[in-house]
Amino acid sequence: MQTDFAALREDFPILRQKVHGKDLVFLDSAASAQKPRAVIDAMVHVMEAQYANVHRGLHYMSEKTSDAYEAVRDKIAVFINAGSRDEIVFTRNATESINLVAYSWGRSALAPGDAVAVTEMEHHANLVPWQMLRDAHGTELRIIKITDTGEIDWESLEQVFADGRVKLLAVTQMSNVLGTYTPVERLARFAHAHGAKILIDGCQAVVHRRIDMHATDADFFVFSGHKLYGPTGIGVLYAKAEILDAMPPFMGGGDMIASVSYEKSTWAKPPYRFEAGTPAIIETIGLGAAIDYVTGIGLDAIAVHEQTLTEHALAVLPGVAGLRILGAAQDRGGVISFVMKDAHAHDIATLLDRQGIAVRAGHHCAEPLMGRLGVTSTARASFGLYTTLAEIDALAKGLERVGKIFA
Amino acid sequence: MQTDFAALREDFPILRQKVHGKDLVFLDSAASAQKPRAVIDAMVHVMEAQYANVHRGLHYMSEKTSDAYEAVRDKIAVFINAGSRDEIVFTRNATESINLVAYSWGRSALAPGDAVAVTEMEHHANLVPWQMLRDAHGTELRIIKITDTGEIDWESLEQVFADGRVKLLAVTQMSNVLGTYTPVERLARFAHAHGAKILIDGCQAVVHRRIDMHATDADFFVFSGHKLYGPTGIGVLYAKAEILDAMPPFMGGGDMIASVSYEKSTWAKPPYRFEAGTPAIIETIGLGAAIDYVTGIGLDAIAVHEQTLTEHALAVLPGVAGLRILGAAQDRGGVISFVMKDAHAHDIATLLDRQGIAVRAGHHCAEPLMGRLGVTSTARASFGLYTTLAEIDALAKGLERVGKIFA
Amino acid sequence: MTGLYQDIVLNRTRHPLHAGKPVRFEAQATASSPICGDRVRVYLSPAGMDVHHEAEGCAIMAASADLMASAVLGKNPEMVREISKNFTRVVTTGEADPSLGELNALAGVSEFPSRIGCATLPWRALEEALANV
Amino acid sequence: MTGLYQDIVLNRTRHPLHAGKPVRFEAQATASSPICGDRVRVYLSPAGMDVHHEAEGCAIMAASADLMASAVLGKNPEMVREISKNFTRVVTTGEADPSLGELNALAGVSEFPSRIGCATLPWRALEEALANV
Ligand SMILES: Cc1ncc(COP(=O)(O)O)c(C=O)c1O
Ligand SMILES: Cc1ncc(COP(=O)(O)O)c(C=O)c1O
Repeated sequence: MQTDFAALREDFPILRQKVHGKDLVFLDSAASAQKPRAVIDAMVHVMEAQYANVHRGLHYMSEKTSDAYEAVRDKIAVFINAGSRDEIVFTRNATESINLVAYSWGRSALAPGDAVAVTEMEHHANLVPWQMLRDAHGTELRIIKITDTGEIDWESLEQVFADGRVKLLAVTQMSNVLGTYTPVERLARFAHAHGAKILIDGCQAVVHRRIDMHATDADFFVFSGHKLYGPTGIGVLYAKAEILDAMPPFMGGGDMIASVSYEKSTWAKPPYRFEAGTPAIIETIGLGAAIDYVTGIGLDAIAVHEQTLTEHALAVLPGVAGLRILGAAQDRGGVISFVMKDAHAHDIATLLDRQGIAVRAGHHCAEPLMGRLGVTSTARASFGLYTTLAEIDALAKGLERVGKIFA
Repeated sequence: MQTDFAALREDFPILRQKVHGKDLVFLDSAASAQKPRAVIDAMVHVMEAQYANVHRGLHYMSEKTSDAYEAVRDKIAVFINAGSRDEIVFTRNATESINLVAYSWGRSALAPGDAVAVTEMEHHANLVPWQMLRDAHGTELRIIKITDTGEIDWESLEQVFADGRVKLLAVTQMSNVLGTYTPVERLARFAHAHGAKILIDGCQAVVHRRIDMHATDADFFVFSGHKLYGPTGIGVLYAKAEILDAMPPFMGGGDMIASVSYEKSTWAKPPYRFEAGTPAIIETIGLGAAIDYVTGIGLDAIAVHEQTLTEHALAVLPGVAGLRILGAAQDRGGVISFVMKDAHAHDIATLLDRQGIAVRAGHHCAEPLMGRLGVTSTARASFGLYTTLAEIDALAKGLERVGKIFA
Repeated sequence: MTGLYQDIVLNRTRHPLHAGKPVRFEAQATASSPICGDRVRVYLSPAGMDVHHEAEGCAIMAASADLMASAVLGKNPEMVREISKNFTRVVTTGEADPSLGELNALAGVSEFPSRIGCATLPWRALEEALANV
Repeated sequence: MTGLYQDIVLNRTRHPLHAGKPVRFEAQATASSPICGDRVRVYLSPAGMDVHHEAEGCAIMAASADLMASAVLGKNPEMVREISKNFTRVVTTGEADPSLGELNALAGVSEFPSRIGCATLPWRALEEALANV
């Protein structure tokens, strides 16, 4: 059975909005995705019918809310094929997930002189925490080069690991600038063979592909709810049980303790050890609805649909005079950065916006990558499950107009 | 004009729910408050009509969403009478706000040997982070005693500060167990006179009283959105501008940087320096709606209403055979903990729940305080603006029944 | 309401038959619930499976500790583990198990998911005590 | 659309009159926007208020830099600050100011709040250069 993706647009109320009197063509899903009715309804239901603080309540509302909240942990464990629900830690976003690892694992499992390796195409979220760790803790930060096509330079990878001091490979599964997918299974095998752990930034990949912790053998995996059609304010850290068990807490407070006395407090078991204070209850339940929604459609169907979109975009956009697409990875998904000969990225974005077309312009939180690509900023179109071929044609047409203005 | 608080109940859809076939009597607002229609609608509006990631977008949806998000910062600055919007940092919850201070300010402004002082009636959120700071950074943790009435023991306070080594007084403005209000203006003057800064845990107080940073002269003030009738997943840290300016970042990632290169990154100005990654956009806007809601009613009117409730509860509850209320502070608000002669707190909570009455039972994330009070747990009834005198009578009646079962 | 707080439960809470620290015992163990602060210590003389307890906590936990001590009296360790397993099933499913006798008085706990841990806490302590023998 | 990208703006972007580093200058300053990466350096000879610029960024910013250099030519520092203030008002309110001449070509920026910073960036650099004299 073929999924009717055009019909799914009806699930997203915002797509009916007009912008500057034009139909909204939303091509900024890589920054954050729009929300389907099912997610909105789930959050409303919590607030209207079943809400109280979780975990410690002995009354009906608290029990039911705790059940709904904890059920999402199971759901995520299944969604990414984790070994156990206890490997799922709730955070605010992927950024916090990585910082949690850098603070807790980084400062306890790494010694000064150990190295963390990242690639040239990381989001600041997967770079700055390791810089801060370096500056505070004396670890080294090493950079793995990418090729001109925007793929990992395997030779550079081997050099970076050659002296055996790299203890963590922190790498994106899909670049938010170039759309490149990285071969995470192979990278995990490589890291493990070299005595290192691997942290996978799954922010972009989790939206577009089936994720499998068991197959990937990831040590850490992070993503954000808001890019996966879920609410803001909720993110996920997956880590292998034996790693989490050995990690000290990140933040202190309620819910993460076993016992508290002035002299000494003891910590709850993972995942609770890492969840201090009142969690994002409503948002977690909303994320659960988002996961039900995408698994209902099927990640494989979504991947096929988006592959069609991406191929179409890669076919038509180069036809726009003066336009150059950045990166040319073999395995790439629906995130396309480009520059134009005479038009700066900001001018492109502003002019497209007046036609109802939303794209992003700037360094996309990847400044060092901009340097590597020899640009200061790019325009970026990115696709979601609700994106249509017609919208990509509208983008191409809009860009023609931009070209004419600056010709 | 008298506010009709009974009519305001209509604003809270959940209050129409039945629990075990009984009308819901929700007396657990100190753990987390229920949400008015205005908050639910504001969040739905974002998701249905005006959503995109904030700050970096040059397109319509992003600009409008950024405007709505940033407008809440102004709103909060006015709400707590801060000096400037730049003193308002968004976090997940009060717990994260305190951890942010402990990590960033604690590890940079405090030296090993400096001391942090807390009281015997702090929530774990305002105790454990300072323990973790002690254990990691070599600061000392000192405990200020409370009196048998549940008020700060001023003699103990003076002793704790006597040697001049206390550099931070971290104190609740309202106990979540005893309902005690602490004299924060006086405490701030005391701390400042002794060369210390003051952090005020405003989690409970901000819900019930008008808060004024200027009058209080607080250095740090924290609260959570979800107790203030707002969404989960959003909290606030207020800190004086000159303190924030000098603080290093807590988490690294997008949005908190000025520039990033592999060798060295530079940080954005406060408050952005402390807000790494995609923020809780929908929740922040929801919190804005909550603040509009309570200021629309008026914090002074809410305070008067809740004072009536509290006095009523303090009058009728002691009439229940075998019941003992903990604490007897002169200045106390709508949070009342009690124990019963033959019934354990958990049994009380379960038996009340069967009558539709939601109270909390346990240590309320204040284990050391339980020790001080000579109990292992208490039952706690807490009030919100939607609480009625009839609900307090229902509680008293329910407790009579509990007493009979265990008599 | 009577589903949970049956007379037999309340009686055992008020007038326990096996409470207090015995003069002689061979093993002991404590279990506590970080969530609610309940704590129970059991004292074990394996010969005759004689169990005493000190229970600090709610009625359900205290009654469960005392009913447990009655139920295991004279059994061997293997039988105790079997009873423990069956008891856990009773308090999670709510279905009485004829072989368990008075322990079935706690079947009503199944309707109160957050209280199941109260009922099973003494059994966790006993299992640890057995392991400590 | 023409509201923002008027011919005069596009012309100044493509064919600036004051671009490039002059051989002689007395002060310089750089302003950049962390949000979008735009960066402009201005070179100032205060005698005659002769300004040159190197603008790396969008059309709005580049045109604004060049229009600024034309507008301030021959003025004294006080007048420059006055023009700067008026210009900021024009790009935030969208109301043209007859005294500003060609600078009014950027009035359309007011409809694009996120681009106002692009238009004012060169002025921030110039103010700093003036302070550096
Ligand atoms: C006095 C006090 N401080 C801190 C907290 C922690 O708040 P949160 O869990 O929202 O971080 C609470 C709420 O439980 C509280 O009552
Ligand atoms: C690849 C990648 N990593 C990390 C992030 C950070 O995600 P968040 O801002 O939700 O923490 C993003 C999103 O901007 C991303 O695209």
